[in-house]
Amino acid sequence: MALFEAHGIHKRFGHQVVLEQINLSFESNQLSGVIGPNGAGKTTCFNVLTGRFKPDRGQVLFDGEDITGLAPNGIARRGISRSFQIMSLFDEYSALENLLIALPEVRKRGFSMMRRLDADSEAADRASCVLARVGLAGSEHRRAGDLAYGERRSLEIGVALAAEPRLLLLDEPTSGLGADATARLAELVRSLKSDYSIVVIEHDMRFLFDLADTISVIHWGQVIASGTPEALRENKWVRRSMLGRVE
Amino acid sequence: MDALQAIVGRWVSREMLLFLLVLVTLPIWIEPFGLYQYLGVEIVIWMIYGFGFNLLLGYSGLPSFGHGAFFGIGAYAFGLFQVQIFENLLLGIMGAVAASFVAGAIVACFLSHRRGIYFALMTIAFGQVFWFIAIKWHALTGGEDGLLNIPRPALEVAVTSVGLGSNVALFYFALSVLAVVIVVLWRLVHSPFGKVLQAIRQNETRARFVGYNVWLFKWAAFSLSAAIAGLAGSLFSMAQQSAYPDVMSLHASGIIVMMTLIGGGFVSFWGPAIGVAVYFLARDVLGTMTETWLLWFGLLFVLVVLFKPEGIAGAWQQYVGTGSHRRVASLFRLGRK
Amino acid sequence: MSQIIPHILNGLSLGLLFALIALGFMLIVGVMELINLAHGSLFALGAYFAMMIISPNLVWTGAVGEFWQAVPLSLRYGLAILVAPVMVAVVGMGLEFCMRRTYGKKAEYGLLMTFGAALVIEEAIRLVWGPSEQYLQVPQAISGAVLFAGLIYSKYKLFAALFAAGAIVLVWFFLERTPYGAIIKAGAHDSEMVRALGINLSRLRLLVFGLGAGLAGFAGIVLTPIWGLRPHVGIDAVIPAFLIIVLGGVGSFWGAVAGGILVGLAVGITGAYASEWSLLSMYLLLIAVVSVRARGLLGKKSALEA
Amino acid sequence: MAELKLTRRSMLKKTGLATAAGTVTFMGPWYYNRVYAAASDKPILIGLTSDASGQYANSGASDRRGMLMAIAEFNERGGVLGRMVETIHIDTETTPATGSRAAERLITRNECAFLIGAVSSGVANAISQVAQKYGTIYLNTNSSSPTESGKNCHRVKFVWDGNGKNFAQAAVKNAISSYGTKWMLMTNDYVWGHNTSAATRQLVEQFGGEIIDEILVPQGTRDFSSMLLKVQQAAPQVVAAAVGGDDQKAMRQQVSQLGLGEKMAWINNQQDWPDVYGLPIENLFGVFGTTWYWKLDLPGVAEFVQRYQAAYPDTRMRVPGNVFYNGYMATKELLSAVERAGSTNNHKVIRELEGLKVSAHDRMQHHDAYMNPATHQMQQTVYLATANQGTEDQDDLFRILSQSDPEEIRDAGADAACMMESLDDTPTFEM
Repeated sequence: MALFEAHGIHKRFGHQVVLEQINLSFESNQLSGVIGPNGAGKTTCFNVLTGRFKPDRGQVLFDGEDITGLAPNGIARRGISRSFQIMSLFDEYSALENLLIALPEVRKRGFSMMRRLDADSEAADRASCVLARVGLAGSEHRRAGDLAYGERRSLEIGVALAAEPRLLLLDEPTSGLGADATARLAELVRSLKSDYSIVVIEHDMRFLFDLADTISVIHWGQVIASGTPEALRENKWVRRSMLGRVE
Repeated sequence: MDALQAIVGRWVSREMLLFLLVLVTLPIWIEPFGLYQYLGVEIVIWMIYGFGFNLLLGYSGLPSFGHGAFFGIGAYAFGLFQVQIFENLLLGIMGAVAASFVAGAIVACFLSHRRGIYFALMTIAFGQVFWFIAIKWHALTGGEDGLLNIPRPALEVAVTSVGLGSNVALFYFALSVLAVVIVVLWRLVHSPFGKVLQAIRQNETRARFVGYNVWLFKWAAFSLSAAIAGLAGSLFSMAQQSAYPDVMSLHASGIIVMMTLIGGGFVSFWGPAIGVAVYFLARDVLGTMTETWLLWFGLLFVLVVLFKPEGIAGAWQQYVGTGSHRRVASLFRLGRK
Repeated sequence: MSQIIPHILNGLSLGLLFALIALGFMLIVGVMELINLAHGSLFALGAYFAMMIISPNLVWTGAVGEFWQAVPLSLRYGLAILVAPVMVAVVGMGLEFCMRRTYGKKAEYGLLMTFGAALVIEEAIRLVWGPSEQYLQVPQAISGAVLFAGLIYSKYKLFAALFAAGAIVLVWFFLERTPYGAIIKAGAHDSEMVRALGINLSRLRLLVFGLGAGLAGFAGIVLTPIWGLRPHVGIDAVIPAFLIIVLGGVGSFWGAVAGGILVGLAVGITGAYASEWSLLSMYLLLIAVVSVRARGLLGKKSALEA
Repeated sequence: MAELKLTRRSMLKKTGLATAAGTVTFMGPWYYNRVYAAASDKPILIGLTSDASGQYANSGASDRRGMLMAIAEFNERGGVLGRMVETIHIDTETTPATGSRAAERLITRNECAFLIGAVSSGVANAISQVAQKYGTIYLNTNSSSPTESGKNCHRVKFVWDGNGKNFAQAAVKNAISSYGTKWMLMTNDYVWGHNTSAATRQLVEQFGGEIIDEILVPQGTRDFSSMLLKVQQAAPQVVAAAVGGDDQKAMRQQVSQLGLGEKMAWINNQQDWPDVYGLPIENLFGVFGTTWYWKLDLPGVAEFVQRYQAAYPDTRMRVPGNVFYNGYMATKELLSAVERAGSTNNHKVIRELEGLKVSAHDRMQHHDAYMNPATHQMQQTVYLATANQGTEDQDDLFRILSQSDPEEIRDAGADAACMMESLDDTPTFEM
C-alpha cells in the first residue's frame, strides 16, 4: 500500500467542476511530481488533500488512515506538511521564529503560557539546523518580510520541513524564480530527497522531470496520465497536451 | 545571589521596573502635579483592562468592539458577590474573573472561526446583547441606575487587615494587581502560546497548516482577555462603589480600542499603558477647558489614525530607531489584500 | 385573531424602515469590508441638513431666508429630501477621501477612523445646531392620521414606509442594472479582480461610500419626524443597522432587506403583546439566527472570512 | 466611614507639606488657580456637575444657568460671609461613571465646598455616593426620581425637584373625576418608570379607578406605533405615561401625529421646559406636572424673567423654565443657608438646610415650601398644566390648570424608604 492515496476525488465550486475522479498515490521515500497547466486544478487538488477544502466525493488515505475531510491542523499533525505557491510566512517574525513555530515540540507545548520560548535553546538549535539545511544559515534574526524573494522561497520550504513531516508537499516551489535560483532550489529539493517522501506540484517541466521518480499529469481536473518521467516523455497524449505548449 | 537575579530577570524586565517605579511614587506627586488620587486609581484599572485587551487586539489581531461587556460583567459580578453573598475582597475578585471568563468563553465559541471585520461585527452584536441585558435585568443589576453601594472590602492577609476605603490604599492594591498582570502577560506573550497567537495574527492559514488548532487558540485568547477585563471591572466597581451599564455600551467599548491604539498597542507591549494615561490626562485637561472636548479629542484621534497609526509607542520607536524596533517600520506594509 | 393583523402590518412597515436604516451600512460593509461606525452620525447629519433647508436659521440667512420661508412647505420639503442626502453624500465622500490613507493597512484602522469621525460629526452637530431637541417639519399632505378598520394610523408612517420601499428598489436597480452593481455583486472586495476588469477602484470606493452615506442621510430625514431630532439620534440608527446586517448576512442585499423586515415584525409584534421585550427581541432574533446560521440568513462566504 | 474622615484630612495635609518643604510644585496647565490667603478672604468654590453632553445636555445647560445666576446675584452683593463664590464645571456626560469621577475630582482635587447639579437620576446617585463619602453637600437640582429622596437618599444630598409620586398625587384624583375610571399605564421599563407607575396605580385604585393594562416601554424605544395601536385597541379613558428622556420625546411626536392626544386623556408625569421649548405646540399633549412656570401670576415672577433675559440675552431659550428655576432656587437657598450658619462647615449647613422653610413669596409659588428633614426633598407646590392651544406667544406654551399644596401631594412612601446616614457618620470639614 502506498503512503498516501486519493481515490475518486470530486470537487465543485458552484456549478464549476474543478476536480473530477482524481486518483493519485504517492509512495514513501520517493519524489512524486504533479504537473499540469495553469488552472488545471493542481493547487485545488493539493488543497483538498491537505484539508483546506472538503472534497464533495472521494477518499483520502494517509498511511492507511482515512483523513478525508479532516481540518488542516489535524492533517498536519499526522505528519503531512506543505508549502504554498503564494508565499505564506509569518512576515513579522525572524526566520528562526518562523521555524520555531513549526517545530512539533513547540506545537505540543502550544498552550504552555508561562515558559519562555526564546529561552528554549534546544528548540532554537533544531530550528537553526533546519535553517542551515535550506541554505539560510546566518539569517536567523532577519525578519521574514525583509528576506529576498529567493530566500523567502527557501524559508517557505523550511517551515514545512521544520514540522518534521512524513510527507512533504511542495506547491510550485520555483514559482517566480529566475533560472539560477531555480537551479539552487532544485539542488535543495534533491538534497531532501534522500530523507523525505516528497510530492511536488510544478508547471516547470524540466525541474520536475529531472527530479521526480514518478509523475502524474492533471488536466481539466482529471489525471490524464501517470508514470515515470521516461514513460511520460513517450506518452503522446502528454506530449501533445502539455510539453509542446510549455517547452 | 546571581541565581536570584537570574530568576528575577526572567520574570521582570527593566522597562517593567521603571514603569512600576513611576506608578509606585504616583500618590506622592500626582497632587502637586495638579491631579487627584482617584484619577490614579482609574488610570491603573484601565491599564489592566488595556493590557488584557491588547492581548486580543495587538497580539492576536482580533479587534473586539464589545469588550466593555466583560468589563461590566466583572463589575456587576463583584458587586453582586459583595451585596448578595458576603463581603470578601479576594473571593469577590475571583468570582468576577470567573464570571467574565465564562461569558467570554461562551461568546468566543461564536467568534473564534471569524476574523477581521466579521469578528468585529459579531463582537459588537454580542456586546450590545450584554449591555441590553444589564439595563433590562434591573432586579439583578439595578438597571439604568446601576448597582449601588458596593463596599470596598478590606484586604485580609494572614491576620492583618488593610482597609481599602481611601483612594490611596485602593490605588496600591490595584497597582499590585496591575504588576501581577503585567508580569504574567509579559511572560505569556513570550511563551509558546503567545508566540502562536502572534503567528496566527500574521498568517492564520499557515498557522493552521503547521498544525495549530487556530480556533482553540483564538478561543483561549478571547476568554483570557475577557477574564482580565473582568478583573479590571471588579476593581472599577470598587473604585466607583457602584456598577453601571454605561461601561458596556458601544461607545465605551470603542474607547478602549481607541486608547490601546493611540498608545501603540500594535507595536509595543506598553502601548495600552501609554494610551490609557494619555486619554485620561487629555480628558482631564481638555474637559475642564472646554465643553466640546470630545470634538477636539475625536479630531486628534482621527489625525493619529491617519498619520501615525502606530500610535505613540510607534512614534517613539521610530524616533529612537533602534534595530530591535525595526519591525515597526515594516509592520504596516502588511495589508488587507 | 383579527387583533393581530394591524400589528403584522405595522411590523411590516416598521421592517421597511429598519431595512432603510441598514441599506447604506450594507453597501459599505459589503463592498469595502468596512464597518462604518459613522453611519449614525451621517444619519443625524442628513436630518439636520434637511432641517436647515426646510427652516433655515433666519439670523444667518436674513432676507433670503425669509423669502424662502414663504415658499410652500411641500416645496421646501421636496427640495430637502433631494438635496440633503446629496450633501451627506459629499460629507461621506470627504470621509472616504481621508480614509484612503488607511487602505492597505490593518482593517481596524478603517473601523477606528469611522469611530473618530462619528465622534467629530456628532460634536460638530452639537456645536452648530445646539444640544436641544429640534424637529423636522413635514408637509400637511403626508402628516396627520388615517383611519383604517377603526384604528388610527400615522399617515406619515405609511409614507415613510413608501420612501423606504422606494430607496430599496433604487438600490436594487443600482445593483442589478448598472455595471457598478455587477462589480459589487461579484465581490468587489477582491480588488485584484476589480482592477483586472478595468474598473477604477478608487472611484468605485468613492461612489459606494458616497452612496452609503447619502442613504444614511436619507434614512435620517425619513425617520427623524418619527423619532425626534437631537444630536445623538444616530446611535438609535447605527445599532439596529449592525444587528440587521449580521442577521441578514454581510454583503447580501436581500439579507439586509429580509433582516430589516424580520426585525420590524419582531419589534412590532412583541411591542403589542410583550412590550418590555420589544427591543430585546431583535437581539434574541440575532442570537437565534446566528447560532443556526453563522453567516446570517443570506450571507455568503467572503474572501476575508476564515 | 471613620477612616475616610482621616484620609481626607491627611491627604490635604500632605499636599500642604509638600508645598511647605519647598519642593517645586508644578501646577500643570489645568491647575485651577485660587488665591490661598486668610480663610476669610478665600473664595467659596462650588463644583457644578451638570451634564453638558449626552441625553440631558440641554437640560444640564439650563440647570447651570440657574445656578450661575443665583451665584452672580450673591457676588454682586459682596459674596457670602464676605467671601466671593467661584465655580468650576465638569461635564458629567449623562453618564454615572463619569459622574463619580467628576465628583472625586471636584472634591479631592479642586476642594470644592459644595456640589450642585443633576438631571439624570443615575448621575445624581453616583455623585451623591461619592459626596457622602467625603461629607460634601450635594444638591440634586433636577432629577425627579422618587428613589432620590427614598431608597438612595443621603445625609449630604438635598433634592429640589418635585418627584414622580408628587406629580402623580397631584394629577390622579382630578383626572378620575374629570375623565373616567378606565386607566392604562405606559411605563418606562426602568427604576424611575416603575416607581412612578406604581404610585399612579396605587392612587388610581385608591380613588376607585381601574387599571386595565400596563404597557412596559423598554428604554431606547423609538417607535411606539405598536404600543399606540395596542392602546387604541384597549380604548382606555385615561393613559398615564411615565416615559422619560428621549423615549418621551419620540412618543410625544408620535402621539401628536396620530392625534391620539385628543382621543383620550393623557397624564404625563412632568415636562421639563428645555425638552419642549422650541417645538410645535401640537407636540404637547395631555396633562403634565411642573414646579414652576414663567407666566405664573405671582409677585416677582415677571421681574425674575427680566433678570434672566438680562443675564442671558443670547440664549435660544428666551424665558426661564422649571429646570432653570430649580437650579436657581437650590443654589440660592444653599448660599443663604451658609450665611445663616455663619460658616461653610458642612454639618452646620446641613442642619440649616434640614430646617429650611421658604415662604411662597420667596419661591414665587402659591404655597410655602419646606425641606423634609427625613428625606431631604423640598416639599413644594406642584402645578398641573396642559398645552396652551391657540396662543400667539411662541414662549407661552403651558396653560396652568391647577396647583397643589405640598401637604396634599407628599410622597408618603419616601420617609419609610429613606435610611439616611447619621450626621456622626458623615465626615465634617470646613472650607
